[in-house]
Formats: sequence, structure tokens, C-alpha cells
Amino acid sequence: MTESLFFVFAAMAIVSALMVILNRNPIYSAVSLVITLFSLAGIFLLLEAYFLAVVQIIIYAGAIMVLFLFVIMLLNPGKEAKFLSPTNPRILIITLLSIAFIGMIFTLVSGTANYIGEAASSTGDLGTTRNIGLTLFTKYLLPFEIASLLLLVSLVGAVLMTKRNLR
Amino acid sequence: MTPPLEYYLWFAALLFVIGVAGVLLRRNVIIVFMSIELMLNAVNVTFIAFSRQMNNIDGQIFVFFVMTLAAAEVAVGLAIIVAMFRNKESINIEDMNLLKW
Amino acid sequence: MLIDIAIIIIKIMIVIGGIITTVAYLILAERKVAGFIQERYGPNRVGLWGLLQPIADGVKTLLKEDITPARANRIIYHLAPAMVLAPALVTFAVVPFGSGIDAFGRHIAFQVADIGIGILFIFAITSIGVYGVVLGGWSSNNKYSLLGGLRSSAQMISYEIALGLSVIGILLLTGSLRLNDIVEAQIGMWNVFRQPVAFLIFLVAVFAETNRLPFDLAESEQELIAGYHIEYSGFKYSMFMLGEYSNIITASALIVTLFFGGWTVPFIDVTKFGYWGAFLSVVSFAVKTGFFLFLYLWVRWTLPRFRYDQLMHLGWKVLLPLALLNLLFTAAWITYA
Amino acid sequence: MVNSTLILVWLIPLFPLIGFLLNGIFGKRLGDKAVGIIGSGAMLFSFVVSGYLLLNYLALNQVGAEFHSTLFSWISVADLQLSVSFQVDSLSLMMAVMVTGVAFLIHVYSIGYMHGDGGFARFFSYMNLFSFMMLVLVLSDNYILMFLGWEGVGLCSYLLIGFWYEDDKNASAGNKAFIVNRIGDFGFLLGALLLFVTFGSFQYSEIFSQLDRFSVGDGTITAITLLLFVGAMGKSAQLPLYVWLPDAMAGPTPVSALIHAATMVTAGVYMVARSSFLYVLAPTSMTVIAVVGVATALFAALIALTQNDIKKVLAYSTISQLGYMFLALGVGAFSAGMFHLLTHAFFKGLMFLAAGSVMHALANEQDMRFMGGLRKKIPKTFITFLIGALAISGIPGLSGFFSKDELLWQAYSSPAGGFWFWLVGAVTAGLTAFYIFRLIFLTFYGEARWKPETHAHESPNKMTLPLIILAFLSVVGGYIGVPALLGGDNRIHYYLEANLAKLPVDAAAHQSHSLEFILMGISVLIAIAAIYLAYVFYVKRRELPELAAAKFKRAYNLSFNKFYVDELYDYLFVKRLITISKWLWNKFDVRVLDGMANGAGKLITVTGWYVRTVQSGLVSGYALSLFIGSLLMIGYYFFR
Repeated sequence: MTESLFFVFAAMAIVSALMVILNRNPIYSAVSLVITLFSLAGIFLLLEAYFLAVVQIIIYAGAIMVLFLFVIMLLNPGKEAKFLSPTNPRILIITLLSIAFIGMIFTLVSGTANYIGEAASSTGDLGTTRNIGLTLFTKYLLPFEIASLLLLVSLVGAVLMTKRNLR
Repeated sequence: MTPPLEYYLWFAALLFVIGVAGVLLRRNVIIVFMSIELMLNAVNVTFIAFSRQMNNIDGQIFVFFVMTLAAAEVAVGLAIIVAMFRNKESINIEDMNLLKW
Repeated sequence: MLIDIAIIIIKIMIVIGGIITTVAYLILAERKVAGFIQERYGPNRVGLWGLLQPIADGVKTLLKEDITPARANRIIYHLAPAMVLAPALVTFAVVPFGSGIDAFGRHIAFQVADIGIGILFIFAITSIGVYGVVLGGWSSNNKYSLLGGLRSSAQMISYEIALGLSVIGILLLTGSLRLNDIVEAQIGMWNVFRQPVAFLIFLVAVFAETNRLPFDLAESEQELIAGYHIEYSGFKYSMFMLGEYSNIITASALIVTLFFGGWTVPFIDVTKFGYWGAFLSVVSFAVKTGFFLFLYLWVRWTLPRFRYDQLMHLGWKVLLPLALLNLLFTAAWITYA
Repeated sequence: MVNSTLILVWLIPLFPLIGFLLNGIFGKRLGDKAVGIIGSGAMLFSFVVSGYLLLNYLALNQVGAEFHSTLFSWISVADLQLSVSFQVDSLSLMMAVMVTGVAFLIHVYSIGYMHGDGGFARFFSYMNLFSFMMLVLVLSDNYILMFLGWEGVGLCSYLLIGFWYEDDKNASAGNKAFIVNRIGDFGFLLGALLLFVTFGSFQYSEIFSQLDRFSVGDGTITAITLLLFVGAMGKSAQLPLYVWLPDAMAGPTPVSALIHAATMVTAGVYMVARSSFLYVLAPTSMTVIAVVGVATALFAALIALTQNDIKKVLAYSTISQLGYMFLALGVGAFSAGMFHLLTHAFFKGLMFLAAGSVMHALANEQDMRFMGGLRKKIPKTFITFLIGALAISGIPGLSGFFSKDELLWQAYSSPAGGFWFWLVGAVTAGLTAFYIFRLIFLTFYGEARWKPETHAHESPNKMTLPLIILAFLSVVGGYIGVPALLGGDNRIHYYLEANLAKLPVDAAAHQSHSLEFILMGISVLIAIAAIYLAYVFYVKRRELPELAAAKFKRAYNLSFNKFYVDELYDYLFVKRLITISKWLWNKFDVRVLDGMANGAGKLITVTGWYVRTVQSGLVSGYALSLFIGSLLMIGYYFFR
């Protein structure tokens, strides 16, 4: 069950991720990315990261991607010129490099479990809100606060930069 | 039947490379940004997969922070894109070449 | 096993059927209420008191020509209405609409899915709802619809924060994200009395989230003619309407669940009365939800529309700080009392 | 050590330093009077302190005692531990007293001599700086601090020779002095470094205490001593590096008196004497020194015979006398050399100052052919000059007599000496008496040959008073070293020898008193005969010099043209250097060096031209390189 779900989600994620980078229309790319994020949320659920799965949707799909859409619509860039051409050396190089990267990573990660041991038995409450919250507000309190500062800074920065008249 | 860790890692690597290829191939800054999000998410998958593998919550906390970072990055990045568009009337990454000699 | 699946399917059908029916009559009710408020009759030709009017409307929209603008982005143009409707229906899945009964040797909760992170699930799904509006507005290739879509996206993001923050107070009091837990925690004392400020914020934010007056800038007839669904017609148009009203129903149900005790009946422990008790709880839930549906209509015909800057001002400079203060006080109260 | 007053040794160089700083920084604003007072006052204080210390030292009654006073750590690198520290013993105290005393007198003289000069304050600050450096040189207790003073006096010498730098000739004279001295300094530095390599220290006492492990004639020691002597040759103007000194007379006359007669040029002598413990281990070096010294003495005296410039005569005389001192050092009579150094400082300083007084009287005329008959016009100058001349000629009773005869006797009798040394020395003594009295007669006797409009007048008291004091010292200065032969106890030898090395005494070499008497008599007779000859030549029969010059034309021309040494150097070194330099300039510099510099620039331009395309500003380009980089890193693990 879990395995077949994984394959379904993974296939969805991969296909839609490919759509993200291959679509010439940015809106399609954005929508494809939303689908990828949803699939990832599903995979998170399979990995017992319940809280993160939901947060993935709320933050990524609900906020970040809406922002992307907003900007795309605001700027309305239109379709990009045709960029995929097998004769273009740049694209050839990038494709080859990517294949090399994938090949090496695949070989390298194979047998990772041999190093770090078999999967620990599931306790069922690994990624619950309670657990995440407890860890976040005890062990990772300082990073959490710093992250909030980061968000504040980026907020101010974003407002400043998009403001037309800085006065 | 839970899929083994390798599956998740392979999947994440694939997603990551797709993101990389997007960054390198595309000329639209917004798409490039989205590809970066793809890469971030691929990393998140590995984090969570390892977290599950070791039954350790820390990996998920990292994912939480990555998301925070992504949110901040997108906010600032999109603001830059908007400001750039106002100046150059373009979101083609090749027009954003002020950072040179 | 088979029975479980059957039960789930039945529950889904009941919820969807209930919502669709409610939507149909909500539209009628809206017209009636509008007539009442404006001292006129409203629809009264089809059937007794115009009760068959929704069926007539449905048939009409189904039979209307479905126009697709020539320069529209076809795929997304067709997808958008579904993207509005689906989240609205899905959200209701986690709302408990009754106490539940014991049948077939098992406890059947009156709730499609009882998940531990219910409230988060709701936020997740409602945050998706904006896509339909935005993409619909964009794909129509009409500047009014595009503006409507843009407004809608900004508005949703802005009010979602206040919405989420206002709920956190309740979560702090309850200590759980499960909606059933939240409902059961309100036996004896509704949250609205414990969190009045949160309720106000939630109410206002939820109005904005559902794009209802006084926050319906995405479709505001006077400036954008009809906003994001200006180019839609026929069945797709009715799907937008369906989605909007489903959202209203879900929102009302949510308000009831979070602040007004959900399916509980004041002073009566419905779980002790078996099937009748369950029935009573459903009625209680329906009555409360009905009141808020009426409130929606009432407000629509009472308050004028906000200007866009006023909308943003209210969201960011009033509701957000207020929600934060409320959260702060709640946290302090829980910590020190 | 116990005696706390000797710790005050640092005060001696301190006063000139303060004077230098005051005059150097505020000189222009202080006014000439204050500048003169500060400059001379600093030297007076310094002199008083050194005199006081000398008295204290003598009062200790500890012959050969050494005191060290460390001021602060100077250089501390790995094994090299250097501190600024001074050594007080009879040698350094004698030098300090001599330097400060003579310097004080010359400072006072300068107030008068430099009166009205535009660079009055500059002059005094340089003079103070020079005194400071000289005192550092003589008081230092290690070779590096000595080298600091050594270079410092060289610098001041350069600055003061070219004091009137508006005149190109003066500036190039300064250059010449500086460059020739560089050769010597290079030798000194090499020697000092070799010392450090050999002994692991620069400090005299530490070096000398390790000398037990070296036998006489050791190669390293010989090399060190020869290198050090190269330094001394430069600074003390010995053959073949003497050429700078005559030109150095371009500087103001007090400078010539102080630096180029009394003090700085004796630094080489002092240094060799200071290193006497090393030199006694290197007989070869000793012989070299003695030969160079005696050759220089004779050579310079021959040149002095025919020179017409009053200061040039004195300059060659100085070279000659320095040669004497090195002769003494070379034969192992270190104390005799130092004694002559002391008396020479008195009478040569005196004669320079007197010559300056003459020039002052004749509006800076330096050519003796345009002098004459000044005896009556400037009597004080004349008498003092005469005393100096008698002293240098070795007339009995004056200081020069004692030191010179001690020196000549040692040259003959010392185990390292010999008859030929004595003979050349004695001949040189005769030549000295002759040219110095030639100078006297040409300047003060006969008819006046100066321009009639020149108003010859006696110098002011500020100038004549130092002359008188120095004349007094020239007379009595020798009595601290009256040899036992004449009933004295030779105190200066007694004290100096305790701090100097002695040659291993060969009992058989002991000479009889009668021989000493005879030699003394011979040299005195030579001197008197020479004076008489000069009288005949330049007073009685004025036509004789020209006749002689005509008769020995080639010899005369050789002497008059200073044996063409300058021309030889010019031909051997300067011309070659210019040729090489021109070649270097035209070929090496323009093509290779400029080519390299320009090529480097061009290379960077071209490289930059290509490399900057990498810096395209295109984000995807950067991203691609980032990706390739990460790929390489992963590849490392993959293919490892």
C-alpha cells in the first residue's frame, strides 16, 4: 500500500517537476509546481511527517505559489521563446551533466541503509504537531527565533524594494 | 510495505537534478526561482526520509527551517524581480547582468 | 472492511448532497432575504413560495451555451471552476456535523474524516481555494477578470494570517487540533465567550476569505463587472457559484464548530440519548450553521463594499495586530492563571 | 657594576640627541642664537658628563675594568638577542671625552664661522646628530650598535659635505664620500655577520671570551679581521678607498675639522683597536694593516707636497696621519695608535679650524697661491696654526712628538714591526714637516698675494677661543703619554693597554734604550731639516720650488695630480660602470625590465580581457559553474 502510494506520488512529482521546467508558459509551470508540492506533501505523509505535509501545503502551495502566480500575472511575461533544441550545445552539455550527476548520486546513495542501519520501527507519532512543537521550542528555540528575525528582515526588504517611491 | 530509504533518495536526487536543469536551462527568472524551490524540496525529501529512517525529529525541524528560508527567499526574490521588471521591462535572466565588470 | 468503505462513501455522499442542496436553497434564500430587506417579494413563481426556483436555475444554467473566449487559455479556463469547487467540498470533510451513532458494531462519527490535524487541514485546503479564482481570472484573458484574480490572491493571503492567528487562541485553550476535541471542549462553555475577540477577527477574516461582501472585491460588480468569472457562462459559471456558496457553508460550519460548540446542544448531553441524541446534535449543528448563513446574507445586503486600500489596511493593520494581542493575552492567561 | 655613576653613560649621547631634535624640529623658529647655544650646550653637557665619568673611572683604580649599561632590548629574533647597551672602559671613555671635547670646541667655533648662513639651524642639528652617532659608535658594546653609529656618522658626513647642496660640486662630493664608504661598510657588515655566524653574538665581551678556542692565524678570524679592516679603510680613508676624503673638504670647515680630521675618520682606527683581541689572532691581517697604513701615510704625504688648496693639504695630511695610526695598529701597538689618534685630534682639529679662520679672513679664499703675509694680520690664527704645525712635525715638547715617536719606535721595535716600517714612517714624518711648513710659509709669510680689495681681519673670539684651547691641548696633550725613556710613566698606555690586546711578547725582540734614543733623535732631526728646507724653498729663495718642479717634472706632476688615482678610478670603475649602466639601461632595462613590467601589465590586460567573459553577469553561467563544481566534488567521492 505505502509502496504503491509512494510510486504514485513520486511519479506525479517527477512528471509535474519536468513540466515545471519544460513548459514555456510560466503559469503552467507554476501550476505544475503546485502539483509537485502536493505530491511531496503526500510523500511526507508516507514518511509520517504529518505536520510538515500540511505546512508544505499551507506555506508552499497556499502562500509561496500564490505569490509566484501573483507576480507572474502582474508582470504577464508571456510565453518564453522556444528553448529546447537538441542541437544547442548548451542544452546538450547541461543534459549530459545532469545525467552524470544522477548516475553518480544513484550509485552513491545505494546501500545507504547499510551505513545507517535499517529503518527504525515506527512509533506513529514522529512528525506530529506536538512533537515538532516540543522540539522546536526547546532544542531549536534560538534558531527558531533567528528564523523569525530572518522573516522580518525579508518582509521589510520586500516591501522596500517593491515600493515605487522610497520616501 | 514501506519503500526502502534508497527509493526516497533516488527520488530526491531526480527532483534535485530537474531543479538544477531548470535553473540552467530557463531564461525566465520566475521559472528559475521555481526550479530553486524544486531543489529545496528535493532536499526536504531527503531530510524527512532520513528523519523517518532514524526515527529522529531533527530532520523534520530542518525541513521546517528550510521552508522558512524558502518563504523569505521568495518574498525578497520576487520583490527583486518586480523591481527589476520596472527598470528593465524584462524578466529574462540574460538581461539581469549588472553584476559584472 | 467493505462496510467501512461503504460507510465512508455514504458519508461523502451525504455531505456533498447536503451541501449542494443547501447551496441551491441558500441562493434562493439569498434572493428572498434580499427581497425582504429591500421590501420586495423575491422569487415566488416557481413552486410554492418559489421553492422550486433552484431547480429551474440549475436547469437553465446547464442548458445555457458554454462560451469559451477565443484568446483564453483553454486548459486552465476549464479547470478553474473545479479548482474553486473541490476545495470547498473537501474542507467540509473534517467538520463534525453530529455526535455520531453506534451501528453495525462500530461507532460511526458524523464526520467524513476524523484526522488529528483537522484544523491545519482546513487551512491547507482553504489556502488552495484561491487558485481557482486566480487562475480563472487569468485564463479568461480579460483585464477585469485578471484584476479580480489579482485582488483575490492578495486578499486571501492577507486575511489568512489573521484567520490562522485568531484560531491559535482556541487551539491553546483546547490543546488539540482535532475538531472533535475542540467541539467536545466546548461542552458547557462555548469558545465565543472565552475568545470573543478571536471570534470577531475570525468572522471578519472568514468573510474576506470567502470573497463575500463587504470584501467581495474580486468580483465587485460595479468596477470589475463580475471580476474573475466575467467570461464564464453556463455550467462553469454555476460551478463558480456552487464553489462560492459551498465555501460560505463550510465557513459557517467552521465558525459554529470553533466558537459555538459545534454539534453540541446547550445543557443537554446528546450522547446519552442514542439515535435521537445524534439527530438532535445534527439539528443543533444545522440550526447554528443556518444562523451564520443568514448572517452572511444579512451582512451582504447591509454593509457597503470596502475600498481596496481599506481592505488591506483592515487586514494588516487592524486584524493582524489585534489577533497577535489576543494571542498574547490568551497565552499569558493560560500560563499565569 | 657597583659604581652607579658609570651607569649614567647613556646621558652622554642623550644630550646631542636632544640638541638634534630641538634644532632639527624647531631650529627655524628658535633663532640662530638659541640654536648655537643649544647645539654647543648639548656638547658641553655631554663633555662634562663624559669627563665626570672618566674621573670616576680613574678613581676606581681598577685597570681594565669594563662596565655595561643596557638601556633596552632592541632586536630579539630567534638566536639574535640585541640590546641597546653601552660599554664603559678606558678606550670608550677616552674616545667619548675626546669626541665631546673637540666637538664642543668646534661647535663654539661654528657659531662664529657659520654666522649668517641660511642653514644655521640645519647645520647645528646635523652636527649634533653626528655627535650623537659618533658617541653611539664609540660607546656601543656590540658590533651592530657600532654599525648603527658607523652608518649614522656616514650619513651625517654625507649631509654635511653636501651642506651647501646648491652647488653641484658639493653634492657630488657628498655622493662620492657616501658611495666610497658603502664599499667599506659592506666589508664591515660582512665581517660583523661572519662574527655572528662564528660566535653567535655581536657583543664584544662575549666574542672575546670565546677566543680561547681559536689558535693564532685561524682562517675564520683572518677573514673576519680583513673584512672589518675593509670597513676601516673606507671610513678612515686608507688606500685605496681614501679618494673621498679630499673631496669631502667641500663641506664647511668646522665639518672638516670635526668629522674629517678629528673624529669620524678615526672610527676605523677605533674599531680596529676595539677588535684588537681578534687582530692579534690574525697576523696576516696585522701585516696587511701595517703595510696599507704605512703606504697610505707615504702616499698621501707625497700628494700633500704639491697641493695648493689649503684644505686639501690638510686633508692629505689627515690621510697620512691616519696611515700612521694604522701602522701602529698593524704592528700591534694599539695603545700607541690610540694615543696618536688623540693628539692628532687636537692638532689636526686645530689646524683645520685655523685654516677656516684664514679663509674667514680672506673671504673664503682657499688657494694658497693667493695668500701670504698674513702673519701680522691675523696673529692669533698664525700662532695657533704654528703650534699645530710644530706638533704635527714632531718637534720635541709638543704632543705630536710624544705620540709620533712612540709610534715610530713601536713600528721599529714591535715583534710585528721592522726597520722598513720605521724608515718609511720617518721619511713620511719629514715630508709632513715639509708640506705643513710649506703651508705655513705660503700662507703667513712673504708678500700678500690676495686681492687688494679683500679686507683681511682676525676672526671673532668665538672662533679664536677654540683655537687657543686646542693649541693649548696640542702642546700639553702629549704629556699623558710621556714614555718611560723620557722619565714619564706613560699613563695612557697603562690604562688603554688593559682594555686592548697585546701581542705575545718575544723576549728577544726587546730593544735597548739607546737605540730608542737614536731613532728619536733621527726623526727629530729629519723634521727640523724638513722645516728648514721648507723655509729655504718658500721664504728665502722663492724661485726654488719652480725650479725643482721643472727639474722633476714627472714626479711633480704625479704628486700634483694626486698620482692620477681619481683618473684611474674614473677609467677603471666609473667609465666601466657608466658603460655597463648604459648598456643595462638601453638593453636590459628598456627591453627586459620594462618589457617584463609592460608584459606583466599586458598579460593581465589580455588575461583579464578573456577572463572577464567569465564574469558575464549572467546568473545561469554562475549557476552552471556552481553545478560543475558540485559535480566535481561528488565525482571525487565517486571515483575515489
